[in-house]
Amino acid sequence: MSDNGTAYDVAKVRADFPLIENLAKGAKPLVYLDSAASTQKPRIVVEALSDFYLKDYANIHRGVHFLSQKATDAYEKARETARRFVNAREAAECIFVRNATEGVNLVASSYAKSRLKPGANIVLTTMEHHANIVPWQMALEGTGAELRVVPIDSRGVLDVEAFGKLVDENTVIAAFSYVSNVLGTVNPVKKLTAIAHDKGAKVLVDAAQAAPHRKIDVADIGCDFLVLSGHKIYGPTGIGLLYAKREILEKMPPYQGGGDMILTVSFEKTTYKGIPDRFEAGTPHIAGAVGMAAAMDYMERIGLANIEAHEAALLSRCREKLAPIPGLKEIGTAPGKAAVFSFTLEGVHPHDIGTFLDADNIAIRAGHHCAEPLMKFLKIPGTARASFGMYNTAEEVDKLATALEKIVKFFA
Amino acid sequence: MSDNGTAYDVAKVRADFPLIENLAKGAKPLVYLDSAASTQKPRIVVEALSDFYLKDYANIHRGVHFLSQKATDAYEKARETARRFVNAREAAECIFVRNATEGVNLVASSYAKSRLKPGANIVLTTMEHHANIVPWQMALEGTGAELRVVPIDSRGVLDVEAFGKLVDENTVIAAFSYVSNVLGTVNPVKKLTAIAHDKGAKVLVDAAQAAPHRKIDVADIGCDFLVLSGHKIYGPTGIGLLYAKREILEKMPPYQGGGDMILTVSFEKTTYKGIPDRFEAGTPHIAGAVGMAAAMDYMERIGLANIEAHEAALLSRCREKLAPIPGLKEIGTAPGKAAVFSFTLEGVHPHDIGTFLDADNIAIRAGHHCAEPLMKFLKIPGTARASFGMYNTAEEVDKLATALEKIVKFFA
Amino acid sequence: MNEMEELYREIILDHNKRPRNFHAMEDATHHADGHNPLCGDEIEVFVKVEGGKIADISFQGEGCAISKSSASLMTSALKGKTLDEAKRECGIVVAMLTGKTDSIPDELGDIAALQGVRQFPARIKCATLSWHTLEESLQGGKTASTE
Amino acid sequence: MNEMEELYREIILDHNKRPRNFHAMEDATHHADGHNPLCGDEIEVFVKVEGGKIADISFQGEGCAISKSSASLMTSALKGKTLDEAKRECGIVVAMLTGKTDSIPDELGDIAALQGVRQFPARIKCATLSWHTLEESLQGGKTASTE
Ligand SMILES: Cc1ncc(COP(=O)(O)O)c(C=O)c1O
Ligand SMILES: Cc1ncc(COP(=O)(O)O)c(C=O)c1O
Repeated sequence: MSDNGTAYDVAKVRADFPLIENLAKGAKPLVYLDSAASTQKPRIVVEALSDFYLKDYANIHRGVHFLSQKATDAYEKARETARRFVNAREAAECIFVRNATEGVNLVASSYAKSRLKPGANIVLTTMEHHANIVPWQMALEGTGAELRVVPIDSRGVLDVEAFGKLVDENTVIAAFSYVSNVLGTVNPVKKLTAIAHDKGAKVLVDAAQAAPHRKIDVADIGCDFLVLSGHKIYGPTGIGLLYAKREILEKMPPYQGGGDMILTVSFEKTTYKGIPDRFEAGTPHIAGAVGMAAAMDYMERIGLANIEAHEAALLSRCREKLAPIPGLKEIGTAPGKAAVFSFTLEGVHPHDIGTFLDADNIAIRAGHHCAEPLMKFLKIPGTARASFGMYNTAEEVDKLATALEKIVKFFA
Repeated sequence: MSDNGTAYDVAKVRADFPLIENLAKGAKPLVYLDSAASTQKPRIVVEALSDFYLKDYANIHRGVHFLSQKATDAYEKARETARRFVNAREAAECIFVRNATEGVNLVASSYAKSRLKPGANIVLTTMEHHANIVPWQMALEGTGAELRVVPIDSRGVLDVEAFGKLVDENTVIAAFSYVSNVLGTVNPVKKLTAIAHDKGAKVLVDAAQAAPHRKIDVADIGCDFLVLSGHKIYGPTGIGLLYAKREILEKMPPYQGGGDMILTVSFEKTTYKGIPDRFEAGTPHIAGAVGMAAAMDYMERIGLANIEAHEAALLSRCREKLAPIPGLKEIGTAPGKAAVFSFTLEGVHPHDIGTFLDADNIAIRAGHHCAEPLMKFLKIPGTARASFGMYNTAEEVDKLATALEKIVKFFA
Repeated sequence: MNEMEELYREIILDHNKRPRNFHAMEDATHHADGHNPLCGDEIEVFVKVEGGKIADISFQGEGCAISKSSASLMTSALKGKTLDEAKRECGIVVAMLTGKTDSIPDELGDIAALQGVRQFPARIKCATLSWHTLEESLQGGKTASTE
Repeated sequence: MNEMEELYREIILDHNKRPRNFHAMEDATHHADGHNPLCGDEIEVFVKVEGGKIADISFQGEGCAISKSSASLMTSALKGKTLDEAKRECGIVVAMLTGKTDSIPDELGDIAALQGVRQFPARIKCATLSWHTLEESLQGGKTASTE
């Protein structure tokens, strides 16, 4: 049942996604199981982009003319939509960035860097995506501060107790993913945030893989920063969101300099605007913000609880159908995990699985999934990963199972 | 005559721009004279975006499946188009960024910052856009290095001799605009580059306002860096180009960290990919690159020489029609200037001009145009600016003249 | 009246051409700079407070017809008022200009001429600039911005 | 043959299951690490050069069927060859794999089984990895001969 009481009809949802519909009708129907890398786009998002460019387009914040006013209104309305989507207190706490990666970089550079002194530390977890590792390493470089890594168990469950010990009074930021892009693990972000706050540490939540699957509520989590990517929530490329608390943002120096973020410029002295403008230098991705807002609206209309329930059913079926396949091992078995299914096949390298499935028109991803430290911990070179979106069906899961059985025979 | 021997037909060009066509047909036909802020989009660019999302979309560089391959091919083909557009030696010298502003920030942060020591200097000009001022100020902060500003004369012509004196052996970078967004001045970028190189300084050319109007040729200019914005060359928002010479890029540390830019990651040590990947962290604006390439293709098909000639004719007519208006003063009278027409009206503030013209459905821009130091030099609070694109017509210029005459009467 | 005549009423045009109290003030007790980054308008407001009253008030700076006439109207209206009255009036005017209230109280007098700005969202900040700057100066602040 | 059988020929599957020369080498004169960041394949190539000839060659590491069999085929083919012959063969194989040439010289022998990869752009780097690593090791062999 959907949020508003109607049954979830995956056929209807699929009809909203032209690429899914059209490629499914081909001679070899495409089965797209790579939504964790990026989601396909509903027609309504693509139309929002076209409509904006063809009817309301102009640069924002600058012109006195009505087109510019219209475009500015659309852009700021998108910010309000983003606010609602993550349940921030005010739109000014929502900064438009290129992607989740840029969000982390902005925080690492403008917030953390100046606070990283010898004795200070940053706390990450073993399961982080490179986007939530490399920016911190770059910020740490040459500071004498320390990187601490919270371990996980063999199921992919975070060691909360160890987290509580690693975070201390010298922790500048604890940064962790809400949902792991490899294991599907859903971390107890609210609890982790409370623990970190108890020690006086700030918290960044990488919600890149959570936002496609569940309601994000920064007020409930209590985190200081949260990042997500538009392209992973059925929106356009080149746009993402950094949420941060007003009182923190206000004290942060700008990240990039340029037009639209300054109050006054002279060669002697330049002063900056308040938030959010200070963090959006130059002409922003106006259409991207509008498109991401359309995607957020769409997800809310379908209902986040519906999406979560539908994907949970797909994950169950996937487990059930794939478990009997000889040599197949599910990687990541945390209770309540999200619809990201990583696995290995004995004697068959993930990359070969990927190629085989592609020949059967099943798109999955194979490799380290930008999580090399996790692979090292798991002592595997990579996994094959089937990841689900709101448009996937039980039949597609069955096709995956059938194809995998063929592969096992081929390499036997 | 166009590059391929057919006459330039502005009516045909207009037909390519749905917003221009549709709004021109309204009860009060829109006259869009704000292309220097951002250009409108031809249908073909919007369709390139839609087609990409609806037919070929997937994340790039990562998947073994055919959609991902198709998307990767489209993205790298866009890079090759960008290479051709600016005449770089190789596609790897073309980095996709958000906009010109981000291009300057990347260079200021990754190239200049580490070289700014006491005694060192950066050379800019009086006519720069904030995008080519603030990033340098941010990089200079706390380094003890110096900012030098090359003067201009009352026409808006750069003092090349002074440039030659201000640039010295301690100059890290000389950064200047190709075309001024306020004055229309076309700077002698090739000559300036040669002068700077003689002193051993590197050169960044801000081509944000040149790229819409004329052929960009980095091989001919010889510059080390060049930036431009997609949204100003009839392309999408959220995408721009940083050109840089391979030998310089190769020595530059990454700007942002994340996925897609690393070779190996471990918590102990991370190594980075070569160019251009090292500078494109996270999922890039794939559709934006494809859309900007479509815009570049379109401009080349119309012919850059044709666009330049058409706009020069519009500028002449503008001068001719506006010169007789009492109290009107053209700001920026450099010989051979581009189709950017700034002016003031005695006794009428630019902002009031903008509102009046808007009431007549003529979209111009009023204010400091993100060039406050230039305004201070000119001792004016701002200008009204009519800027032309390939779709503007002589009749539109005449409408501007008529409307301005009305304003003069109103405020008399 | 067409929309331009509605925005630029006679009173506005008059105050724009002949701004009242348009000068610096040496012995001001309160002073603030106002800045509208959108259009570059810059204004300085000077106030001399004596015995809880605005004994004198003036402004100078660069601005469009709306911001200049708004400042001129403001100084004309507030001279001689008590601080409480002035602050109250600031609140009423800003509420009117930003469309927070529909009614135009009679007490506003000439200032009501600014109401046309409500139809021009891009210009509202021009009209509120001097009022925000005055509020800032009375609070002891140095700069106000309408970004 | 369907495209999968074309890519994963018997010879490939055989070398994947039973890779030849799949071990480290203590007394190697040349050595390099190869890395394919796309799929995470990692390979180490060891070469013992004696009298201008490849006296011994081996590899180890993690990789897909294509990269593993390619390395295995390479070591089998090059053992005993002169350095010039080996370098020439590297060039020929890489040209074949990357589609720079259409012809498959007879001299390639079993290595020709790798040709199916040309239809799979995403996999070409898997097939060329060991060859590039060998080239790297031989180029570095001169300056790193004291290790
Ligand atoms: C000369 C010049 N440089 C740089 C820029 C910055 O462009 P963007 O806002 O697209 O980064 C502009 C845009 O107004 C410009 O006119
Ligand atoms: C958990 C996680 N964090 C961050 C990212 C980075 O996202 P983007 O590439 O859109 O910046 C990803 C994407 O793969 C991810 O899965």
